[in-house]
Amino acid sequence: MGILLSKETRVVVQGITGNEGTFWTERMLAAGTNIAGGVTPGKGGTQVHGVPVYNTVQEVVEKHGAEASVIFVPPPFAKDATFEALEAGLKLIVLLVDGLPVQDALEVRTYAREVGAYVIGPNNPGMATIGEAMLGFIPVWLSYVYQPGNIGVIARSGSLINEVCSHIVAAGMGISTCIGLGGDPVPGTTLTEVLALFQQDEHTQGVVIIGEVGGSMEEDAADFMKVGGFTKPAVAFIAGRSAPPGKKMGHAGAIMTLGRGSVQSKESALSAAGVKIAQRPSEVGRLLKDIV
Amino acid sequence: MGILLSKETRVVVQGITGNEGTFWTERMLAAGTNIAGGVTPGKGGTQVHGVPVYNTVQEVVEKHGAEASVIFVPPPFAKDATFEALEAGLKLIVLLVDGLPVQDALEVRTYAREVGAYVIGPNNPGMATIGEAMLGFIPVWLSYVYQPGNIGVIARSGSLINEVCSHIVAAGMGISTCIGLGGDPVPGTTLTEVLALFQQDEHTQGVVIIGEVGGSMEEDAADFMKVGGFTKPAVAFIAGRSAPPGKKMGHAGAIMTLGRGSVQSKESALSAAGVKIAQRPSEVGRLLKDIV
Amino acid sequence: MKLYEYEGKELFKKIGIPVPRGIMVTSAAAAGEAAAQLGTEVVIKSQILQGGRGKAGGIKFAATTGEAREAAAAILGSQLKAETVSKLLVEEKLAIARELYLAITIDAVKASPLIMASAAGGMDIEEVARETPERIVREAVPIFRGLLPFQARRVAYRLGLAGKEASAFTDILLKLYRVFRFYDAELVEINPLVVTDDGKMVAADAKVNIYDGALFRQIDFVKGPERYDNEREYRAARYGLGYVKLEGNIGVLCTGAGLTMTVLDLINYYGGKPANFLEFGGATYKNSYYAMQLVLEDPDVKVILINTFGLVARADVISQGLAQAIKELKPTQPIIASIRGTGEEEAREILRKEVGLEPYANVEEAVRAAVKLAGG
Amino acid sequence: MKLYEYEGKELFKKIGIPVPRGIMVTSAAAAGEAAAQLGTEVVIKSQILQGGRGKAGGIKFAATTGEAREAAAAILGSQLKAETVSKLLVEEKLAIARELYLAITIDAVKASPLIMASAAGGMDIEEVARETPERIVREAVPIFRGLLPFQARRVAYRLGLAGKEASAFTDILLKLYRVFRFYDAELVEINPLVVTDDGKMVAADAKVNIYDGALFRQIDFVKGPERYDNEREYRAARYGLGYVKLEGNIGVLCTGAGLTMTVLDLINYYGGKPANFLEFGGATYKNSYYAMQLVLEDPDVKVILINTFGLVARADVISQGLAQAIKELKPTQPIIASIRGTGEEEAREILRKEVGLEPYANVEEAVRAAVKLAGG
Repeated sequence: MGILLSKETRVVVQGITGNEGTFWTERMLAAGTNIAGGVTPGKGGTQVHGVPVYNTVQEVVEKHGAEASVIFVPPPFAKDATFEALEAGLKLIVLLVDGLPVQDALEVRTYAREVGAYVIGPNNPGMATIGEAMLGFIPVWLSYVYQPGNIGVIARSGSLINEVCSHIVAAGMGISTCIGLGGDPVPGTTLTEVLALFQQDEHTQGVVIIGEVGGSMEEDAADFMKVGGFTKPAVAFIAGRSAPPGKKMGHAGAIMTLGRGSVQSKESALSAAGVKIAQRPSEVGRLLKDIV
Repeated sequence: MGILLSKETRVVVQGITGNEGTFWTERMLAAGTNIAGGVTPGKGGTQVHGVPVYNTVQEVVEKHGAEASVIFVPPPFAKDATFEALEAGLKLIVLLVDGLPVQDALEVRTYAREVGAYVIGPNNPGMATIGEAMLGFIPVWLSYVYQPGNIGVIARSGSLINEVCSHIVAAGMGISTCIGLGGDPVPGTTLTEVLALFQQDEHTQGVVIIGEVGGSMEEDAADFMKVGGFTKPAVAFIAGRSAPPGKKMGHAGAIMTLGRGSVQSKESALSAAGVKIAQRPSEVGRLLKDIV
Repeated sequence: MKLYEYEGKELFKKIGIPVPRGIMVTSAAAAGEAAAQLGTEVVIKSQILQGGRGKAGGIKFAATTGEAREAAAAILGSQLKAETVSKLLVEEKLAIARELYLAITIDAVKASPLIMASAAGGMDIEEVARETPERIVREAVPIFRGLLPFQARRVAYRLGLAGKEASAFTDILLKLYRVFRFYDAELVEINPLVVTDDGKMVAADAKVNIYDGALFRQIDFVKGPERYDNEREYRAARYGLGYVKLEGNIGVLCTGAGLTMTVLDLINYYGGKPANFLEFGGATYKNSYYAMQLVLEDPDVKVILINTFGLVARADVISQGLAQAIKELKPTQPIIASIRGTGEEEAREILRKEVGLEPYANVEEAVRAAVKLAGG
Repeated sequence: MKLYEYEGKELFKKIGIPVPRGIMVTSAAAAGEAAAQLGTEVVIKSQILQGGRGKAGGIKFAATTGEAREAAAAILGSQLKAETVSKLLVEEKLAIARELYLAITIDAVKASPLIMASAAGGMDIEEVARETPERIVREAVPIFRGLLPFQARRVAYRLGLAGKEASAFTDILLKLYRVFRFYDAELVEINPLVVTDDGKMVAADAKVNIYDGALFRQIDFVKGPERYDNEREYRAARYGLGYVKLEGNIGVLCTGAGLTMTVLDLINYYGGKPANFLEFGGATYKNSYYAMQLVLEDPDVKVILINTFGLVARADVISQGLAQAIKELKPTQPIIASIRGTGEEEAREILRKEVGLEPYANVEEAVRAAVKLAGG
């Protein structure tokens, strides 16, 4: 049911003894997440909400087995924690950190690709397979926002996930897996990569894409759809039509994007690929009902 | 006929306009080597012994096609030249340089493995498939030393290749491919890797291993034979029984080798794996005749 | 964090990238002295962070110290691209034969540093990119291996350079990559990279943007108030808030960039005008008090519109900050709020009890109400 | 190139690896002053390049400045492991609680830097490695990615360290890796890495070996005559020749390490004794003149034995150098030569015509002849 994460997935919580780690571990457990162990260097041997704590990810993997990790460590240590998880063989890493240096993000994404793993984030709210498990900050216990179902949700911005999911539920539908890709310049996983996973997931009947101004992930995804990489029904909402213009990055920014990156460019690319475009979040539910 | 190199292999000569590059290009051409182009940055557009010279390896590959490279550049530029060849997609690089920093050698070998290529060397005399092609300094035109045949020859030290091959020829046999792995601490290609190639080569009926004191390549190769990785008849000569003891590398050297590295350890490991041991180079021919 | 040209050139000089001889000054008199010291014709360049200063009159040439003083006096203190010019770089005037373009930035799709270079540098480089994209050479650098000389040379040859020019360019590019990596840059750019009449290659300009999220370890750089459009944006950043002043009258407080942008879009959709962009999501939700303070400072604000649908930003904690701000700062403007997400029950309770605020059921209702109150 | 302990510790100090307070001296008087300045009990350590100086009496403790002077006087000028002691490191005496072992070297098989560490450091570490190899923790470091903190921590935990000790060890290891990489080392070793009574971690010794083949870019280090066993080996190295003095009377000149070792083996096999190891292969074949000069300097040499079967070392060029040397230096000893490989026809011609030397047909014949002449 859904992609990447299920109630069977054994999870490591890195940075479990910090304030955030401890607070959200309780919520993740309540959401059904199968937490195998926590890690905080130097705190091995303790417990957090009944979860055993170890010094290294490798120890959790050796003692309990694990496939995934959710990382609650501050920016200076985030790259190290992610590499530790990847080197220990974990194939799904939810990297929540806000403030990862962009060149660290390059290394993280490159290494993740080398070892065939998915890093979701950084600077994201996490992900959840509704009714099964949650990694991060998704408030799956809000029943008017999250109900299990067969719609996949992919957002660049975390704050819109709740808003849009509430409209899906209001329209009488439910969600398989929702994923926040994060708002940083170099995401560990792209929209296209998640669409490819949803394409393979029999349980997911359609997806909602929550995009925003800047970058070219939405246009790249549209290209992917045009070559048949993703063929299920899809609705998109793109935020940022009236956003203040970004501070320009020399001439390089203009040369690199060359006409991609605006809300208009994203909407027309996705529309040309067969995606229905919502003008407001509240339209998502209706549009979805028409096509799924 | 032989391994890695044949008369069809299209070769790039890097550093072709230097003294050594120019001198040996003529010899390699005379030995039948199919040289597609030479490279010296800044000298593109010129010619050396009729071979067109380009600024980059990529240009040779695009214009003529190439599978291999032989590198005649000095130590400060050798890593760069090797990476250039590997990045251009070449799968056989003969890296002759004497004096490559050992940490550069680590990078070279690591990258070669990543892209599935063979770097032969550094600090080696090259290789030849007798009667077809030669890369480096092997004097294949000395007919009492080199005759085509079905014996593969692998040497760590270049200077013994001639000596041992002359005894093979004196015994009435000939050589398929001979390869000098080089005398540096971190060779781009190991004895074991070459044995695996000779195992696959139908033309090669037996091999001669020319080893020497230090390192553990011969013992590793013996391990490989014991698990069936190499099963053809083999003769070995190991030099260095009376070599002055190496200057010890702290305790680390002793801890790392732990009983490997001596002539005795190599001879007994190889002998236990079924290899005939020659006490002198002149015994190689007779021992070979007994088993091939 | 954008560096000024003169700061970027200091980094270049340190690593060995050739730059013109130059002196940074802050007065017309000093500009005259600098010109005298350089002993050549000079160019006087306003030090601002936005691009396009040349076309806006921020660069002047001077043949004498008197001219230098006059030119400096004319530029200093003027408004250029919304910045007040307080620093000038006085440099020897180069004898320009040709202008190249060279930049390293980040390719998010390939997840690698990206070299972009062109033989057609100068002010029209964006047009070159649009009209003749093949004249822009692009090379992605593998992040772990780094930029090796052969790849730098390849860029030089692809630009059509040869001989000493190819060598000089290769050397500059290798050093520029070290600047890029060492200083956690998201952009380093030299435009133009000048080839002089006597065949030298010189970085006539320098753009270096340090990635803000790496400033914690780039301790040589402090992003002070002069790097922000105004004092309020600077103060917002110190609290971890993203604030941008806009033209309208609806004061916006939101969690998360996506929801904030959506609220601005909805305000426009329903015919209103936002007074600002203000995002206090993520790890900074405790600063809702400061967020309210910032919005209230703006005399244009007629209505306050609060929208949260938090994830890590817990609604109850946000509401505590808001309630405190309302009690202390006593805003006279009406407040419209939609507060949802983790802790939303407690949040509503806090706002109701402490400041008598009744939250709206959803974002769109709240936006419509705010637009109506603002007279939209 | 091996660094002396005091040099290694300077690198450590620069990068922040804790070392004992210490002063390098070259006289007994200065040792006394250093002890006074340090103001504690001291240890006086002879600065030599070979290991095992402790067991050989090269390390002494002193409680007073007088004792320090005496101890220094006793060690200075003495012969230790074939080195004459000319430098001493006077250091504060540590209060040692435990001794760890830490090294980074090169794993040729995995082609990666290799960390080796043990909680059982000190002089018996090799025995620990033989008897209880599981007490040596090994971690290979991926060369492109480098050593990351998590891997350094893992080594600490695998050694059984915890708390502040684990943190201190992790910090030292990360810095030691930077020393290893930055200085092109083939070995960096701290033995013992001391845990003091008050819980600090201090590098009580420092071994840093720079890879000779990287000295061209490690321009802070020059391998001077003091790093060689004797002046002749130093001179040989300056010509690019590998020379080691041995006990016998057959002066050996060969191309290539493998052939040279084989010739020594054959000399022994046939009952002779080599006077030296001398290899002049590779790119240095033009130095055959200097090679002959070196061998002739050794008064033990009764016969000269030359064997080449060159590849890049061209026989004709080698023979020119040899002929010149024979003509100029006029050796009185008999010369036996087997000269083969690229250019061998011209080579034989040169030797015959210029110095009347008739080369042997192969190595073994030449060796047998030399052994016979040497009286073996």
